[in-house]
Amino acid sequence: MRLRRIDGGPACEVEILACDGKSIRVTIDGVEIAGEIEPAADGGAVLRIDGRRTRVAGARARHAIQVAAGPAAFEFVTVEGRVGGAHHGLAAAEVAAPMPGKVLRVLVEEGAVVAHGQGLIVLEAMKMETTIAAESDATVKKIRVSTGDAVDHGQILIEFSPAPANPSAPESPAQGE
Amino acid sequence: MRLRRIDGGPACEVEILACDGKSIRVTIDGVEIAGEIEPAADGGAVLRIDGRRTRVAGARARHAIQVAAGPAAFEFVTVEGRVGGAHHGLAAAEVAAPMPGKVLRVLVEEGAVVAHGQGLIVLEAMKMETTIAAESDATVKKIRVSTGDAVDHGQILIEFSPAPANPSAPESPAQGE
Amino acid sequence: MTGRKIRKLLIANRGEIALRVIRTARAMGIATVAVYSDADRSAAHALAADEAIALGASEPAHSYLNIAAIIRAARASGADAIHPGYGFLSERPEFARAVRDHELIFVGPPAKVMAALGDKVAARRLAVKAGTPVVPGVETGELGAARKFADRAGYPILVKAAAGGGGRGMRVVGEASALEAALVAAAREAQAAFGDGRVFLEKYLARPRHVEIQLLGDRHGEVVAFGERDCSIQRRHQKIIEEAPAPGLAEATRTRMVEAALALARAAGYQNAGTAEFLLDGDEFYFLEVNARLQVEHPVTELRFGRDLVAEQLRIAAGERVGAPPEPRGCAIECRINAEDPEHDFRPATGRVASLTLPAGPGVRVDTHLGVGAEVSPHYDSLAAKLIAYGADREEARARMVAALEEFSLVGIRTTAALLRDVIASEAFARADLSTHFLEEHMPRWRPDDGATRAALIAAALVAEGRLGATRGGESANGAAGGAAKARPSPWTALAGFATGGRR
Amino acid sequence: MTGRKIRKLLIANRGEIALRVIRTARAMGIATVAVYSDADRSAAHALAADEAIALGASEPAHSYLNIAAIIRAARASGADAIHPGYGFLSERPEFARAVRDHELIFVGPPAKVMAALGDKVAARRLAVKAGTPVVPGVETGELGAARKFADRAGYPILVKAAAGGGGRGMRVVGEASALEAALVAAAREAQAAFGDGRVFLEKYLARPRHVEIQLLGDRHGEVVAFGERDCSIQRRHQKIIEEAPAPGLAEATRTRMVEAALALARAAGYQNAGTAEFLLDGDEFYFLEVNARLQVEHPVTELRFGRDLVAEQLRIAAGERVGAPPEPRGCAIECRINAEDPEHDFRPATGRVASLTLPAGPGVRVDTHLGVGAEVSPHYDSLAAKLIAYGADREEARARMVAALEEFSLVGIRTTAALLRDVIASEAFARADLSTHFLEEHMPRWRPDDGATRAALIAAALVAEGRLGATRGGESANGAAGGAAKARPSPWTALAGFATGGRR
Repeated sequence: MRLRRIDGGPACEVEILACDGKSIRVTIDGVEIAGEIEPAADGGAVLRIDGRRTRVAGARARHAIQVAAGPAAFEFVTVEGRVGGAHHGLAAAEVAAPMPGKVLRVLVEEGAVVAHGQGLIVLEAMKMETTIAAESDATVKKIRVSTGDAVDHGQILIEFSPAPANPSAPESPAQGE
Repeated sequence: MRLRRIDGGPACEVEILACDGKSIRVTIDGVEIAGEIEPAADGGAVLRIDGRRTRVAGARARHAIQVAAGPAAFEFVTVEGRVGGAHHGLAAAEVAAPMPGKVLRVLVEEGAVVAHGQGLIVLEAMKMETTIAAESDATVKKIRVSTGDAVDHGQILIEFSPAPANPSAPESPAQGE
Repeated sequence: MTGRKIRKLLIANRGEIALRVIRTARAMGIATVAVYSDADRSAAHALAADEAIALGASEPAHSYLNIAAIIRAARASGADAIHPGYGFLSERPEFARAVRDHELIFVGPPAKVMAALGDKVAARRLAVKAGTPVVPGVETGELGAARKFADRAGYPILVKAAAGGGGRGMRVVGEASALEAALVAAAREAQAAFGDGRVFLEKYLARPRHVEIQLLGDRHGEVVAFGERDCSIQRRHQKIIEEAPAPGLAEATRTRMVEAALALARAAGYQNAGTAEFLLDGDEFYFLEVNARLQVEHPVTELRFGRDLVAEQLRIAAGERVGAPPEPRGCAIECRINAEDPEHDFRPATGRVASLTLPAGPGVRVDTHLGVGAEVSPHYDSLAAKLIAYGADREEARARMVAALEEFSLVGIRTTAALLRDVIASEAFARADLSTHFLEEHMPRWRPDDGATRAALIAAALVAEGRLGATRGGESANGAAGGAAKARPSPWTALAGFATGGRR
Repeated sequence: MTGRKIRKLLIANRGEIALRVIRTARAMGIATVAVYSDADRSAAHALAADEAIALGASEPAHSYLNIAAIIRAARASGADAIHPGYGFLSERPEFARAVRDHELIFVGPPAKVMAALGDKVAARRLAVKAGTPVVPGVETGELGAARKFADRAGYPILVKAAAGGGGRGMRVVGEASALEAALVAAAREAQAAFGDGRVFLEKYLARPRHVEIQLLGDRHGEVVAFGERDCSIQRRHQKIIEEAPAPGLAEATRTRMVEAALALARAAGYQNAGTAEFLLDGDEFYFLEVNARLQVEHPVTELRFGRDLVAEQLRIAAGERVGAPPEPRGCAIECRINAEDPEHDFRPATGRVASLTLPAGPGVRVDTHLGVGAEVSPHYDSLAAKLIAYGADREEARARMVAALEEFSLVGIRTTAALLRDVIASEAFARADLSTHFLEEHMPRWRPDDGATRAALIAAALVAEGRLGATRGGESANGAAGGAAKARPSPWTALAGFATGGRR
């Protein structure tokens, strides 16, 4: 499956090849990793990979998967399709809310072409305004929220389709795929 | 409902009259008790009765109800009917396993009349033999286990009916009820 | 001036500090009354106290800052004393006054002492009078005087709010051309935040350490010091790591700092627990402010001195005399695990605790109000848990803290725990290269390391497949939610039956 | 005799002590290897170590007592040292010998020292030789000699097994007519339990206290004492409450005990951590035995001295020298919470932890391997958790312990926690009226008090109605198992919707 951190960034393809309750084999972006796994009575587990022991625990929230790996906490969303730099120049096919909050303003319209870094939506969370910006050039395919909506961690706000072909973009050689 | 500690002893009639998430009213053996209750996020609660605060937590096991009241741990079984000293001289309508174990020997037969203190069943638990004895004179109505059976906490082993009328027993005035 | 035994204590606070005060009060045989906002109805502190009284809506102004409601709760419950904790009303002279006006004991200094120390300019004057060094500065925000001072002292200089706190109304000015704008902006911010636009100027120390002295004063005029703490490691002007003793501090400097703090406290007529904060620049130190309350980081002093500072506060409030402080022993470090996102400028994080593993073991103390199912809401501060590690020496305390942070696990809310682990494990921290700029210098653009990210991705995939973890609220998907003992699938079942997975 | 750094440590044990040793090793930068039986596959110690190796079936003989399997695990993992914990193989000379034969470091005394001290008669002779007082007795179970001794010393007398431990092969004989039968029975029991039927006689002390001295000896001949512990409160000859210092012990007696313990340890060539146990009768003390390992109750000494005794053990095993012990400070008390039924002769209890609340707060330490979902099986000992409370004085430690025990809550297995709470809170314990007969004297036929029983009945009724609590394994029926944060019913919902109940 494809997992992306809730705040954006590249998605990773994670596939669990085998997990028999003692050993585990996975691929992450095609690289195979083998290790041991011990489930704990409390629902967590211990992973031992390359001599490193990590206590992991996790929970499914409504829109996100929350996990802890040792003291580090992560929130992932599952994303669809094999999009990415090599495919239409799109960093991700959608943008998710990085925190619960209220939609203060929607800065774009469906069909609009947005540039990398351009503001999309302003959220109010923890009494602060946070602007969610585009991670790559893209076309706004669908806006799933409206001003005033309360949104949850990881809730999809906007779906993208690729930006229109732009001969000057460095990714252009891949665009014909 | 009627609750009895798993090891035997008298049963108590507990009725929850009202519980609105802040105050609670119950009767225990007919005596009304009022207090406060605050549920905790972890599934437990705090009871405040007569100026005494007690943290309670509980779980339902297969045959028993396990609760903690502060540091004290209890196991109850729910028992049926309004039996007791005033009714046919029966301490309880059944006998339950006080611990998980294996039935080593069944010392009585269905239909037999047993006396208070008489051995009924020998359990092996924790590598020790424990004899379960009758809490009152009674007639063995039904034996629910056989030699070799593994039994769980609170599992009913034997059901009783009242002992045959005995004119010399002090409870005899109540027997005509 | 005569003592009065405290029989029932109301704690006008929430979170870990309310719980911590309740524990000490209980061990002293003092009945406890918690107060709570709507959001905290089933919070740990409300459940822990002998009684719990609702204050009002979740916003602090309606609950934990609502003086009238708190006084009402104290009177309704028959409490005879109020502990303010830290934050909220703990340094509001009007609260201390209201408590005493209702003939209740306030566990803290007298209102007028608090008022005198709360104004930074007044406190600075008091320090000068008591012979305590202060950062070179000028007590005005008037442009002419400010420019004259800044030209003489040299840039950068610091503009600070007289009524300030928490970094608000504070500006670093790098060059003369930026001074006027900074004075205006700081004054505006201070006016908005504190209703008091007065600002003043100080020389900006480039790479100072933050070192503070723990004080205890009784109602009979005696003040003693319980050593120092180094609280240099901060984010957004707020401490995140504290330790005692301050590593590498010359004994002579320590002695001078303690003497300066005591002189100041005596001059102020200080009572109860308080802290004199200093900036340390090489061997020179400068008075910063007095915090007229218990500090968040008081446990490091408790572990080092083997004393319960809340118990000391309660005894002092009841009129007892402070004794000579015991000999300190060993070293203690505290890490504040905040519900914040360390990858995004420490922005506050909220959520509900789905699973929680707290560290334990020799020398490890955890002060937290969180448990499975608890919620961190946007209404209150972001402190989630304090880990405190004691060791016979700094290196043992440090190693125990690394191990403790590695045992800490929280699902449901982002925290700073992994960043703190990396700070404590760093070579810079090990050699005590401390300054208030530690994070910028040593942990710029912190991210979890690749091994953790890899483990997290695997865990997330297992969660997505329903093979690992709790759904929100602590229910296990890992076989742990089954029926009775015998029938219950072992924790193995879920994973064991899962030979191949992924994209089918 | 030269030192060898320990890089990887195998812990040949389970439960809280394995976890505790792993924590210290980790803080010292030592890699850890756990071993586990089938029953302990997902036990806390197996999960906590860097590596975990299966030993065999759940019965101790196939796993934690399986010397060959443990040595194999050490060699397979590349461990260079083995810590035996307490119990299991910790005092088996053949294990210490096997470890050293495989050129691994054994964290404990040399096999021959262990063998000399393991035989109670030999240890008694050694004590006499070292000038340590022993209980008047005779080193034989031969009837004639025994009768002669008993007539002279006066009844009651005590018959003990030479190879004894844990109260087995022990008989109190009240009168001459019962002597012969007791000798025969004790010998038979000792033969069955230890394969060694030798018994001996001692005068029975009517109301002794149990006081012991913590020793640390290095490989260079130096032995030091870390003070004493009072472990008088016992059930079935096994300690359940321990404290340091021993209350009311005259300074001169303490000094004489420490000197006697040191003389004995030096005479035995003792190395690593060990404990000399004494009976104290008024101001007179008598040698009982040496335990050639870490004791269960070592944390009270750690809190009082601010030192990590496992770290000391590991340093000594690596060839380092013991230093002078630091000055002790304050008081510490330990309660062993056992999975036992205190209403039925402390018979062992088993089960799975459905919910668990551990105490915390200043001065409170909890050493436990249990968490939600963990199972207590019949295969191993009944220790569920150790609570240790530190205080500036005994009264503070005692009050903190009462508060800590009241915070402890475990659903799923019966424990002794409520009994321990009542002991610590008792007036007899408060005035330190300690003897090995404390429970019979002060807590005969203990039952939970009526208030607890009433609360338990109410809770049970709420559980029966599905209104409270977790089903086995931690899933909450109280609303906590809902979906995501916003949709999740508040903990209120379940109770709030429940206006009238009872028998419908």
